Amino acid sequence: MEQTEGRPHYHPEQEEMPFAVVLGEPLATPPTDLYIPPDALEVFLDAFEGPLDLLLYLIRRQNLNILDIPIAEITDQYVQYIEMMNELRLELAAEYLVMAAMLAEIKSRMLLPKPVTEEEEGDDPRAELIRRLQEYERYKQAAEDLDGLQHMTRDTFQVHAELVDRHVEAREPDVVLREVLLALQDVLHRADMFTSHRVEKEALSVREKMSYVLQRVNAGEFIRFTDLFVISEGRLGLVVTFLAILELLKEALLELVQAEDFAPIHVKAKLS
Amino acid sequence: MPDEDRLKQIVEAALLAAGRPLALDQLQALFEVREQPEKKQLREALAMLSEAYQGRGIEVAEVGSGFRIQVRAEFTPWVSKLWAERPPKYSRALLETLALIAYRQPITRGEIEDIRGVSVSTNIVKTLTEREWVRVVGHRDVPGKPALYVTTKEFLDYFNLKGLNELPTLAEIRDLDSINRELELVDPETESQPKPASHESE
Amino acid sequence: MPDEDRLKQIVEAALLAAGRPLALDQLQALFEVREQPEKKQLREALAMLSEAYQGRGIEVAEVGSGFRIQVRAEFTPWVSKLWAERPPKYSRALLETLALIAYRQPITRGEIEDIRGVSVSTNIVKTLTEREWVRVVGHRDVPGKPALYVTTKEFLDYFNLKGLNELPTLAEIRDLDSINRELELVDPETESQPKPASHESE
Repeated sequence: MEQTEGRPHYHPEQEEMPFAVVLGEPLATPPTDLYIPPDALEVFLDAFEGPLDLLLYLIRRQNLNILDIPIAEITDQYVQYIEMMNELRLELAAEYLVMAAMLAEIKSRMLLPKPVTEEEEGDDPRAELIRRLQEYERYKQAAEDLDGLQHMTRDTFQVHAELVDRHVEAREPDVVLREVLLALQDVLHRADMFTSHRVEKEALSVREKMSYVLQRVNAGEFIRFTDLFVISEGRLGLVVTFLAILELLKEALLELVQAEDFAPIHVKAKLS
Repeated sequence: MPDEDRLKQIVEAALLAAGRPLALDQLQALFEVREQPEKKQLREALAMLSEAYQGRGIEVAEVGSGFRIQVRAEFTPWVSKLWAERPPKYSRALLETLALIAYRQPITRGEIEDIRGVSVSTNIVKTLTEREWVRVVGHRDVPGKPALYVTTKEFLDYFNLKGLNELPTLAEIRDLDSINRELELVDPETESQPKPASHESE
Repeated sequence: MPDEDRLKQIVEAALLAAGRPLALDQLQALFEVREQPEKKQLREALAMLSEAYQGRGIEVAEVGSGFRIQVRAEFTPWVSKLWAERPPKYSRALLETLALIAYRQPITRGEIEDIRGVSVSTNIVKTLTEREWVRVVGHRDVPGKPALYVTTKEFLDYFNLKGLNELPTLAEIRDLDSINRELELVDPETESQPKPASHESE
């Protein structure tokens, strides 16, 4: 993201961007002789997110491949920056000093004549540093990518329409059938009804039909017995209806009336 | 000046983003001075917007402090649920009563009490009746003329049953395992009951 | 069940009234149980809505915690004039820390510091936590029990992401072997160096 406003955000690849502003004068690049006006140093340091960031800058500024750092040169530059900041008594995070020490060590190892023999041979002291630089750089990039995503309240906004007359209605409890059945199981345990002869496969459709018949035969009115049967329900349906009527008779909820032999049977509710 | 279409889009975006009524001069102020639309043009844009909202969930309204976009009143019943409180739970006693009415209907309150071994509060019966899950189908012709309760079509609808015979038989309720199996067969829907909107867990 | 048109209107009204993203089950919960639409139908309604918003000031977006209606980015220059204050800018330190948590979660503060080569200020962690972009998901079982940070749905919402897999791809990193090959070297061991935290690329 080439976001430039109001941020001490340093972009190595964008040389024309003021690198620092000193006494009102924009400073496009840090002087190559490393001279930085003291006032700018603090700004300069602020622009970096730690020693890895500073090192990356030193490398990128010279268009160098990260995998091929001229360690001596970079170390010298780095150490000079650090010393200068030390002299100016700028508060310097300890990490910068640790890095300086590490660089100095790598440099000294690089300067040593390569041992002719054994294991030491394969060991480039720069490898670990390179790995860390790469690792840091990818997240530095990821942070910029993140900033480049659409931000809420910066690039887009959640919208909202008014709900006039909004009333919070009390919700009715939700019930899962399972809860009802578990409750029933409890009752059954308590009532010890499992042995009841009423426990039959057909029981529920008969019960349902009983309710249906009761609703049909509203109190007081006679209704033809045959009208209670729904032919389209088929043989099983007829049987269930018949059982329901018998059950209702047994429970004294229905009354059957036949005026004479072979006359139509009428049904009356014994409800009140 | 942005063209008509663009003006309409900007006005829409601004009214919806603001979340409060905007007066015409507040709308004007969104534009650079030299491309500022006249109030007449803004009114036209608002009228176009209003027309575009025909048959939609929202509408443009002019209120004291300007214009705003609001939910059409007819959708309030659904939208209000966004702020609904978490529903209370029914008591065990209520669920037992409901189950007994479902399985033993038509049944009187006294019969329920006989089976449960405790009295059934008037409140429970009232709640179940108000919820339209049970109703009185008549009165048993015995002293006291107790009401006979049955379950309703709403009861079946709520629990997603075609008929009472889709309920597990009493024999099957004997052990929990069979309930679970039965429920997977009969009732895959009701397990995922609506969660109240405002209480999403992480 | 409400018909297609009505479903679309209700979804629109709800998303606009909510002023926050709504997940599909939150939308389902707006309906009575027996008229609840299926998620598939809701998705269809959302797609229709999205289409209806072509050439309009707003759009439907799917983000971490659901669907929301938002201003089309092209209208931001006008809409942002509604607010006097400018949107917050985030420091590089904060963004780098956030990026590390997003890409490497769950991660401890120490691990972030190892990669960034600099300490992470308490303020940054506090800001990220207060914005609800990151949260502690547990503690690593090592001395000091450092907190493990992960990103949240709110993080996804803020950055307009449906999920972490929509994050920009992380730059390639060459592993030590290939670095060493480049350097014409064989052995990657560097025992004389300060041991870095073990953060090989995944």
